[in-house]
Amino acid sequence: MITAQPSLEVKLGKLQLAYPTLMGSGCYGSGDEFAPFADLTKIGAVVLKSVTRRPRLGNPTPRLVHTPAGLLNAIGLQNPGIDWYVEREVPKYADRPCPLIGSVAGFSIDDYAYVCEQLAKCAPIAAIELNISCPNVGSEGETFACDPDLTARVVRAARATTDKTLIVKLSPNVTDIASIAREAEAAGADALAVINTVRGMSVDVETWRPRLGNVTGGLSGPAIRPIAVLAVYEVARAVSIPIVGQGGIETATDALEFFLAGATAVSIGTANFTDPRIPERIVAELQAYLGRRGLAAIGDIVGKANVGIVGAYQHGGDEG
Amino acid sequence: MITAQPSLEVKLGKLQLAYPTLMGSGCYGSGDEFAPFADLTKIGAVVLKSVTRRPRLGNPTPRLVHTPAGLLNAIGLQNPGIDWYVEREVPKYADRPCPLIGSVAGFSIDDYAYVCEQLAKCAPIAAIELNISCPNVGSEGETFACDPDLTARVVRAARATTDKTLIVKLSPNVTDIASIAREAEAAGADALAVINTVRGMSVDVETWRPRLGNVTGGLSGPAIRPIAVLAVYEVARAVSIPIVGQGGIETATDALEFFLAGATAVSIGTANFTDPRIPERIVAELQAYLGRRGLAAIGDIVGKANVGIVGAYQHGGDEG
Amino acid sequence: MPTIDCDSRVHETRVTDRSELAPGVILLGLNAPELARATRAGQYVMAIPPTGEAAATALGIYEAQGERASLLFFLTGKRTRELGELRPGDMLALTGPLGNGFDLSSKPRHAVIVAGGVGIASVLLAAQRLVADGTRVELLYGARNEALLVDAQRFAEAGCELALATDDGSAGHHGLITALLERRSEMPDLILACGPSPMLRAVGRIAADRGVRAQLSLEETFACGVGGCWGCVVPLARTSAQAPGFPLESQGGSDVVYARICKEGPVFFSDELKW
Amino acid sequence: MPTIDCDSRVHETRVTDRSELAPGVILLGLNAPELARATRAGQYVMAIPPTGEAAATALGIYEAQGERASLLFFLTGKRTRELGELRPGDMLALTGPLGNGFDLSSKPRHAVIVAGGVGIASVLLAAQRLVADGTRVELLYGARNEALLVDAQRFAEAGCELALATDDGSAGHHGLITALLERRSEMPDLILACGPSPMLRAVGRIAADRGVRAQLSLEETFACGVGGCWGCVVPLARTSAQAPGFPLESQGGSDVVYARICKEGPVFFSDELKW
Ligand SMILES: Cc1cc2nc3c(=O)[nH]c(=O)nc-3n(C[C@H](O)[C@H](O)[C@H](O)COP(=O)(O)OP(=O)(O)OC[C@H]3O[C@@H](n4cnc5c(N)ncnc54)[C@H](O)[C@@H]3O)c2cc1C
Ligand SMILES: Cc1cc2nc3c(=O)[nH]c(=O)nc-3n(C[C@H](O)[C@H](O)[C@H](O)COP(=O)(O)OP(=O)(O)OC[C@H]3O[C@@H](n4cnc5c(N)ncnc54)[C@H](O)[C@@H]3O)c2cc1C
Ligand SMILES: Cc1cc2nc3c(=O)[nH]c(=O)nc-3n(C[C@H](O)[C@H](O)[C@H](O)COP(=O)(O)O)c2cc1C
Ligand SMILES: Cc1cc2nc3c(=O)[nH]c(=O)nc-3n(C[C@H](O)[C@H](O)[C@H](O)COP(=O)(O)O)c2cc1C
Ligand code: FES
Ligand code: FES
Repeated sequence: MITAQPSLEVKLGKLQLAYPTLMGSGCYGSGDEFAPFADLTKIGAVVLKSVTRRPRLGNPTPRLVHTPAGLLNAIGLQNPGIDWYVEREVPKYADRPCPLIGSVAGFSIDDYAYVCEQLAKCAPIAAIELNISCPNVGSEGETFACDPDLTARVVRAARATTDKTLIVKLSPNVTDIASIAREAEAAGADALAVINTVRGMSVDVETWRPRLGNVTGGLSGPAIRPIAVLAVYEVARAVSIPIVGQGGIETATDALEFFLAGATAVSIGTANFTDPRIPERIVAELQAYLGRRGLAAIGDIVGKANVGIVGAYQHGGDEG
Repeated sequence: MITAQPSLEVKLGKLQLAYPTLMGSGCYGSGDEFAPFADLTKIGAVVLKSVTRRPRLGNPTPRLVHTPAGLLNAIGLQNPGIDWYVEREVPKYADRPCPLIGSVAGFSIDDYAYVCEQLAKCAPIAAIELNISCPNVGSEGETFACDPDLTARVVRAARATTDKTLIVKLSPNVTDIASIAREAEAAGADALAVINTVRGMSVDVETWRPRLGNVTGGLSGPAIRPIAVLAVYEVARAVSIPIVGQGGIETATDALEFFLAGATAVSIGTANFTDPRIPERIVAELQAYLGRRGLAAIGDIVGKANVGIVGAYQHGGDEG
Repeated sequence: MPTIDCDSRVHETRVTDRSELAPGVILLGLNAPELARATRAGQYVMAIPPTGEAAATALGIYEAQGERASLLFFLTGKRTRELGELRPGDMLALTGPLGNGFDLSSKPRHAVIVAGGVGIASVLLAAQRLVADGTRVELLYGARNEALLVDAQRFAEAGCELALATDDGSAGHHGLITALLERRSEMPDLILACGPSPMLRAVGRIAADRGVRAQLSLEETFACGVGGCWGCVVPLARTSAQAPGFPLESQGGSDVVYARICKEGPVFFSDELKW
Repeated sequence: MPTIDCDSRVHETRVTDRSELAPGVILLGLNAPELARATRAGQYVMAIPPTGEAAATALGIYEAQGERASLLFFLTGKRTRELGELRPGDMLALTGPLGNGFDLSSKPRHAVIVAGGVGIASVLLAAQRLVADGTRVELLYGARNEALLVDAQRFAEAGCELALATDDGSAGHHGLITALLERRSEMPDLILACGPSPMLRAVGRIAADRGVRAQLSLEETFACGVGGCWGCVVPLARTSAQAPGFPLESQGGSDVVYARICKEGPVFFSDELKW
């Protein structure tokens, strides 16, 4: 009997994707940059670099530091500002072979709303991701995703501007990510991106200077994967909207950890800097994995990490 | 001219240490286990495995998972309880060639106070570390270090039981570690240990089960070093008591990052599982580093990470 | 097991020879005279990663004679792959010998050793020692396929009787090696086993059914390898002589205690395990 | 530099030869016909880590002729050490050629190339091309010591005039290589330079003092290497022709704009850099 290829299609709000693999914001340009090295038709969607209301020069250099199994970055949201972006950049994106998701960053609720509104009008923009968790801007940029009330307010404001799928990107730099997730869901988010980078720092012991021009930065890559898997697991238990899991995914095995923990889709960022063929490889391997297990669709494994008996011997509690 | 060896001596509260290198709680047994492989006279102090009021069986297995540049653990504070510990374990520690620091964990303020009081009476215990940040116990264990008010109360209670140096160990799993640090200082801590492990999780994609018997665990090792360096940097700006920096230290270069970020001493945990000769090597290399730079003492570099000009070109802000 | 009081330390060894016994199975010979001298059957080392990256790896001591010790391992992940890159002349630092090996003090007439897959790495010394002591030794050796029944000849040369099994039937019994133990009419005086947990559980169950006990060499992810972190535990009956030094009543209200595989083990009596 | 519109892609190459030109300096020959054909002087590749661990590494394309391309690199850290482990027969995947190389279109009569340390890896193709076009080429080559003046002979054979400098005086001028540029009475038509930032800054300053511009090949930590992450930037004058496509007024109130070294560079005109 010939069975159909297992389906990798997923839905985030209204957005239907052929593959459950997004390319992380800030890590994949607008897709074009990677087109010589990767087959963009095998990509779920590209999340574009975050854009702000006004143009931003970005952070002083250096902006990148390699760390064990990780990458620290402090780009500082360098971008031409939403007006130029909508007028001159977005039109170039019309023919991309995969959906594009716009990413919005800001410093006030008004900023977010304004940028969302402009972006939502653009035909090439299939959905909007609200980056309320960028750790690389010295001001209140980070605090939105660190405060339940601010999260609720900024998501409500963005929601009011568009019917397109709205993904809210959460920060791991909080005491209780589940409570922030609940606020975002209640305020109208269609999906949650979990997680943005983890705050970090590195010091050059020869010059005694921080290695990043911005002093602090955001840690990504395999180093943070266990942190991200747990965040997805906790958020999945707190909300019922889909989750885009991310943080250190390099292989189908890594991606599967996120699906099992509760992610509907995953996002690949830093791994593209190791090898641009990784996203395509992950898609092929996910398909093979599902086929091997006789599963019809990737959705069949979402959230199935089984918290039952792990070892053979189990005891109830250990309050001693 | 013959110059003296640079001094590596440091002081934590009343506790004078010959070397600024502690062995992390739970990673070095009571020192004895590593004695065949390491020269304990070249160690600042061993922080003993955390002990609780009542005996604890610990978490179900597996308890350890290797992750990229990291280790996830969920031991669950297996220990015989303070009474047995004081009566039967501590007496064996009398002849250790380096100072021992007792570590106290608990589930209520009373527990902490009781265990501190018992431990403080023991002669072989040179100082006490308050582990209010163990991520591997399902209950409120973690919440102490995640809540400024609980932190203040538990530290005050512990402080009241002893004049010995009291080190309070903070959790990175919080939105604002500096505010917790300030509470601990105000409540009477003599020093702060920064950081305990970062919460994480891993899923076995073949069995669909969490890889840890406890589901979630604490991430340590080089993967978390940038997170730890930043935590030390932020805490150092918030308090004036000494900091014991820790998280992924494997080399003298790694240790120097922490000193420059503001740590008075450092702690080495997971690296002992890579090579038990690492602590001695770090001490030798720290001495060489200070000598090469003509510095008299390790204290000369504490907190000297210079947030001045990094690249040649700098701009003021980037609010755009 | 009775605690072995051995001269454990860090050894700087030099790789003398390396062979790939099967695809992905490496035998690494080391010049390690002090380690070889101190080692008893069933002990292991922690191999310190040559690049300094990642944790040390627990590996059984396969051979130990004269100046030479050897390690036999499967290339399963980052750490063993890195060790597999070593070539003759390269240095490898090890801590060991560690753990309590097999208890061979009973001078048995007849011993059966059950080895599954890489478990073979931990039983050669025991087989050699038993044969030398005049014991009749049968090796029941199972693997996924014939190619992975590595170095079986070596055991024959050492004087063992061999019975093989493969999952795919490419050599010996087609099925589990434990079937060969199960179908025996008589049990030997001594049963030793090393291999994957399901195999060890089966050996323990068969032994229990037949009213004997087996010595099982266990595996678990290790961190310190020296009893310092309590990461590698296995539950034992409260009453076990192998339980760690704490009083039974101190381990909570439970009917088990957790013992460290690295320290109280890696060899445990099958009837004391509660897993 | 004018953007080079080249056939950049992922190449699966095979290592053909490997030599250690000096302690810690590796020359790796590759069978890479398509890469060799597409490459222009001053371009680079991103070498994909063979183990899949860590990020790709930016490396200049040293040689490119016929079927062969080569990489010349220093073993500085994890990634280059891993590449240094490759042996003839091993595979290495690369993306490239990337970036805009040197602008050699002016057909100069006389060119000076200043190379510091590993900067030598990015200038051989330019030297060869210039000599072939009839340009008189002088190579000013500096390193820490004589041993690290790797492959200087190669440039002599290619038809360059050589002037050397070492930090320790073990060969050539005792001191900085830029001293040899500074003390010249006349400036050439073309100055190319690749090396550590302080050297490049000095070349830029000397060129400015003498009323000329130099082409500087810059280095910075890369992540994507293809213009996708904005991690590798350098500040340029607002007025630079090499500034990225955004309008000047969009880059904030500042008098500089950040250009990507990987995309707008790695070669920049010295008088446009504000660093
Ligand atoms: C006392 C003792 C003695 C031992 N003796 C030997 C011996 O003699 N020879 C020998 O070969 N081994 C032996 N082992 C086992 C050996 O220590 C382990 O196999 C070793 O830790 C492997 O390390 P690694 O980094 O190569 O593999 P790891 O990366 O640790 O992987 C080991 C296995 O775990 C699984 N795994 C790990 N990570 C993942 C992941 N992210 N996703 C999916 N699966 C994963 C894989 O199935 C893999 O096969 C012994 C263990 C003990 C405790
Ligand atoms: C366009 C371009 C072309 C290049 N061409 C070449 C070339 O042809 N040949 C060549 O050899 N290189 C070249 N480089 C440089 C090369 O890409 C880098 O040196 C490379 O990234 C080194 O990687 P690594 O992992 O080996 O070293 P890394 O670990 O990245 O270290 C590189 C250097 O950074 C410092 N460093 C990094 N981490 C630390 C730390 N934790 N503590 C202290 N110091 C640290 C060290 O001083 C070390 O020498 C080029 C770079 C660019 C951008
Ligand atoms: C260089 C770099 C730039 C990034 N820029 C953005 C950004 O502009 N907006 C955003 O929401 N996330 C940004 N991120 C975060 C990634 O989209 C992603 O969430 C994070 O890196 C974790 O995934 P990874 O480990 O797969 O990279 C950036 C990450 C990196 C490494
Ligand atoms: C196996 C293991 C057990 C630990 N047990 C304790 C503990 O009982 N009490 C405690 O305060 N910290 C404990 N820790 C945390 C370490 O002391 C240390 O703070 C942390 O691992 C970060 O440092 P490292 O990266 O050098 O290991 C444990 C860590 C590990 C890896
Ligand atoms: S591995 Fe640490 S106690 Fe066994
Ligand atoms: S390295 Fe990514 S833009 Fe240059």
